[in-house]
Amino acid sequence: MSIRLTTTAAVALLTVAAPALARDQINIVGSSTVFPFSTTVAERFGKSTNFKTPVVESTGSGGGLKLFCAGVGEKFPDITNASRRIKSSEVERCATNGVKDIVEVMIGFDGIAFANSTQAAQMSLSLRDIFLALAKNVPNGDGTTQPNPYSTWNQVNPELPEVKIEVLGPPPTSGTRDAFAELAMEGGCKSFDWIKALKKSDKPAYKSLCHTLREDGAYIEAGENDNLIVQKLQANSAAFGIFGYSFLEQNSDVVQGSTVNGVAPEFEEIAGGNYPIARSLYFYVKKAHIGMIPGIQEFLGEFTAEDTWGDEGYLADKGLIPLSTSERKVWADKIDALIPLDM
Amino acid sequence: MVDPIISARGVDIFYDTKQALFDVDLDILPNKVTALIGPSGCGKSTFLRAINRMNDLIPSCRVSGSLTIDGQDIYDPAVDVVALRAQVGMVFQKPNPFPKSIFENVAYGLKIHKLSPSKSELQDRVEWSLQNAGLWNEVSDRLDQPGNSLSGGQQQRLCIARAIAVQPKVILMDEPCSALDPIATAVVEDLIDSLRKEYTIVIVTHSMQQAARISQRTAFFHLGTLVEFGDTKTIFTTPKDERTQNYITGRIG
Amino acid sequence: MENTHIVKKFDKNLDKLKARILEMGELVLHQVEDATAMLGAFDPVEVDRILQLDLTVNGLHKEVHDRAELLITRRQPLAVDLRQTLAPINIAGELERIGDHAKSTAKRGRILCRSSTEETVLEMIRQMSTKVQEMLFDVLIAYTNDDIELAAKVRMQDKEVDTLNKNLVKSVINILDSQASGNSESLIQLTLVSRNFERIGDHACNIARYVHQISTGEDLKASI
Amino acid sequence: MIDLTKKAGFGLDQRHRAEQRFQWAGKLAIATSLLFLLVMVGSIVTDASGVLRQTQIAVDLDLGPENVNPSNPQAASYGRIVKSSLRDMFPEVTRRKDKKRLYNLVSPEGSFEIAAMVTDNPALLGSVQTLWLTASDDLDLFLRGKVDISLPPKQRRISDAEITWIKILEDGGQLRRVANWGFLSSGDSREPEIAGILSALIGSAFSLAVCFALSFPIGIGAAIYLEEFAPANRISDLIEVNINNLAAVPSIVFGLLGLSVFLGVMGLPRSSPLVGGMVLALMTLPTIIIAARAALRSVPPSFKEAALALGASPVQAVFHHVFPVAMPGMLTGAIVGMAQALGETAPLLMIGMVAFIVDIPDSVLEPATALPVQIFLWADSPERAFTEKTAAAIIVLLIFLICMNLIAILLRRKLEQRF
Repeated sequence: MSIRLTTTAAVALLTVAAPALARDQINIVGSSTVFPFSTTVAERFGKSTNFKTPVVESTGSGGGLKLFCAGVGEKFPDITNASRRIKSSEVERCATNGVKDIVEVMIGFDGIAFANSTQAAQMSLSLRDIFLALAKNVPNGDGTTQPNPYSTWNQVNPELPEVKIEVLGPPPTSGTRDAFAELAMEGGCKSFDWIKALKKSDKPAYKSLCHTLREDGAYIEAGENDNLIVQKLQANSAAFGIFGYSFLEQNSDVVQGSTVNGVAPEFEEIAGGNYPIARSLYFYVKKAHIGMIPGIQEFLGEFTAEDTWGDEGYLADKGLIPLSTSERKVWADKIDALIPLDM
Repeated sequence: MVDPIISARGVDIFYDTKQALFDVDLDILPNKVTALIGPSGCGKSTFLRAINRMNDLIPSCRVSGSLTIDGQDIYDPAVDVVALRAQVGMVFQKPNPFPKSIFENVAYGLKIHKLSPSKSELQDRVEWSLQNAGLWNEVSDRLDQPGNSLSGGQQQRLCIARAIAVQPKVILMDEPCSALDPIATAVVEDLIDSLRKEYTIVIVTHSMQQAARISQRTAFFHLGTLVEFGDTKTIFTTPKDERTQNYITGRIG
Repeated sequence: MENTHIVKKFDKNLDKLKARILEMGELVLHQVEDATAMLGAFDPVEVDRILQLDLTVNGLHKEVHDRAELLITRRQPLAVDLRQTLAPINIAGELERIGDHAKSTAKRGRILCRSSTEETVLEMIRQMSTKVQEMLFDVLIAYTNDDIELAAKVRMQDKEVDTLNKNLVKSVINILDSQASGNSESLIQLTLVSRNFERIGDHACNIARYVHQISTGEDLKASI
Repeated sequence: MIDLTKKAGFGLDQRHRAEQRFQWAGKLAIATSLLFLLVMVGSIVTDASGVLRQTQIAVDLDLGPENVNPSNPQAASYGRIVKSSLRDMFPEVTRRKDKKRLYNLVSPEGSFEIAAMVTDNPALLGSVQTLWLTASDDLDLFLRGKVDISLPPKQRRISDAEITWIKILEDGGQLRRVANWGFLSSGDSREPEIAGILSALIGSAFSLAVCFALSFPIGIGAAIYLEEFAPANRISDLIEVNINNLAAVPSIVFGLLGLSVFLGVMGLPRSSPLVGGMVLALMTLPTIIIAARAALRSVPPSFKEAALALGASPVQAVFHHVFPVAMPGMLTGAIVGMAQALGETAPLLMIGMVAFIVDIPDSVLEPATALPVQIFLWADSPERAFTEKTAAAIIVLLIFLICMNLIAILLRRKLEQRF
């Protein structure tokens, strides 16, 4: 009896599935860093208009672009978020799959905080300090490198306290990790002149020297969950953590950001472009889907409204560092006109 | 002379390459109880199961020679094994009522063979079967109780009732009393004797006394061969073969 | 049977049963022999002993019966075992009857002593006694060894005993016809004694039949 | 005489001690695991307790015609009305930055709540109304004492000014705590104070329904065929080995399969519980097959034999006698598999169910997320108030699981036959 019932149910389900319904809500994929902002806009958009709330997936920047570039049609996402700019290789791949006109939207900045527990003293670091503390190989003074010998911060820089180097950060799959390597590590790395010179002569060697984090336990991969890193910092006041600005802002009672090159990870400083470990956030729209999936243009409008991404907009509340007024104007105009990306 | 109902001629049975039964010739007479005796592994159960083709369940089992019931070769490809088993019932060593009510147990065979089209007919038939199995008086007031709520002897009689409900010609019994106490055994033996009027019964037993008590004909199997077959009285008083003699008197031969 | 039972106790039980029969047979054989001796030379003490012996024989008879009964209960013997169990009951019965005849013969010795005895008739009696003793002895041997040929021989000898008995009766009639009898009582007693021995022969013959039946399962009661 | 009280001699002392030791070790083991469970559940429940109630704030709103057009109340900017009301309540706040903090007392949801109330009850229009609006997560956390005011203002989410406003509101009776039904009746949100579990719950329910509808009949069918009918040969062995291996395949692999086959080839809608259920069904199938086969094997062969001997066909014998007896065991296996499926996120990631989805799905074709995904997403959100949402979602998941098991137990009871 029961078996007959379930079989009928299964058959019924499958027959219903066959003529797939036309998609009537926007499908967004991409970066987990942009996810909190994208979802906030999506929610507001869904509530304040008659369109359905867009579905936002957190797939990571690379994963998002891969899905995005897979083709044109209901099966494929309309928008992908990215915590870095699209690569030319990705644009090419998009093109081979028929995804030709892509509208680029830069929505703001994200600062990466290098923070520790409020129980400990706030640190003042330079990018070079960060590089020396965390690189796998460090220069040994005569133009060659040696495996990282430092175990305490004062060995890196005598002005720093005698505290064991212990840094919790995201794993290699994370966009935050990529940005950190590129902005902080490489920034400190190229402060050595001979290394800077290496960039021209041997780019792979330069990259591997600057981007490789040490694997001897001083850098601890703490998973993708930034809340977890915050919790671990609370438990271990000697440790430092690497995570996005929004988490620092939300947890300012328990963790504090170190100043980097003398600049604190604060809203104004990041927005002003002074904080060195900050990156731009983007999303990309498939022009071909505008008109095919209802509400994309309206969604873009909601996103680029001053109430949303402005200095006083609600995304700022969520931890997004806005673009400058003039930049917003430039981008908003581009988006209004749906000017495709041209690389 | 009465014609035999089951007739085996040159029956060989193999499990893979191992031969379990060698060239068995045996005639089973209607309305008689035929006992198959012999030490374990002698082939008597194999032979019994060959009669309703329960051996088919063992993929490696192969039967050759001729085994006929009412003149039809039961291993003829045209024979439907379901029809065969409807004609040749079987009762097993351990009472194995279905986990259903007493009524359902007896009615099952009738239902699958669609022998009792109406409900009242079905009820009559179930009652008749239980009557004939000598169980009616004990269970008539609790037909809806599970079959396994009965005692061991009652369960075995229920299994017999289940078998006779479809009115087979032959009932095969594979050590039907080995799990029963002497009283239950006596009741079942009495039942077997009374069933003889209507059915032909072939019974495998390890109890010489039981074979002597209830059977009219006895076949003694040893190491896969039929050693001796004849009137039960003769087999148990003056067996001709020394192997039979040694077996039934409990000697090392 | 060179094949022994799986249950060794069963063999022992059967052996004991057999031993009791042989013991009984031996006693009965002695009874017959001694009773025959009483016919010529009566000894009241000896007669009493013979009569006493009969009680022992009866006791053994009962024991054989009990043992067989127990054996059936315990072992539920089949085929040859069953016959080996049942035959002793019958054989013991036969032996017991033989004992009775011996007893009767011994008693008659008392009367025969009181009058003169016809020596020729007495001699015939002695011949008969020797014959039945021989038969009894043989049949016990045949029983011991399951020897059906010896048993058959015993059955054949029964005719000789019958012939002796007939001859004796004829002789007695002749004596009684030819003379005015002074010892007719003794003659009649002798005839009766002769009759006893004829019966003993029959019993021995019966035992021989049982010996045959044990081994073959064949009942010879209807035939010879 | 036999001394029955004698202890020495048989090594009795030692044996009794060994037994005692083992019993204590066993009790200790149970106590330890219970303690862990208690701590885990306890901490989750403590964390989740905040979700039971939410804070509301009373705001006097001018719903007059100059603010709201009575013929089209939906077009009005209720956000602005709320802001102006708040400014009226605290006229001393003038600095732009402070104003923003002031506006932050009310949840962004507030304006949508007014719109909904007005639609429900147009009589509210035309005058000043005092309405209870959901307060922001920061306010809620503060009221519940989750903000450490001893810290310097820079290190906390609530400034001194805000604390003053809250105190004034509290003294004026303009704050209240009410039962938070919204958690169970609404979908996800980026605002922790209004985020709910319903869309995930329904998503999970849909997915599991699809999963069960597919995997149970297929799994049971496969198990019955393999166990009762399939010839014993090399192919059967190969299939058996493969099924056992499949049970150990990481679930993400099934997600990838779903991505390429269900989404790619069959073109089923992304993020839908239908595809989610299908992927979970793939994942659950081996478990169900293995459990079902074990259940079938445990049925005494005598039932089948008896039926066959009565002239039942093999299929009749299996379906009338073996299958009903094995059914409870099969169900247990299915429930174990479903419980596993309920907790899966990895395969759902590949087919787009790890997503921010607000709308509550009406069918298995609409985008939906699932309970573990919701837990994962909330746990990964920066806002502090999501911590307790996460805990509450875990409890909902546990309750869901308990319900599933309960259903299984009831079904078992119903189906179980004594034999």
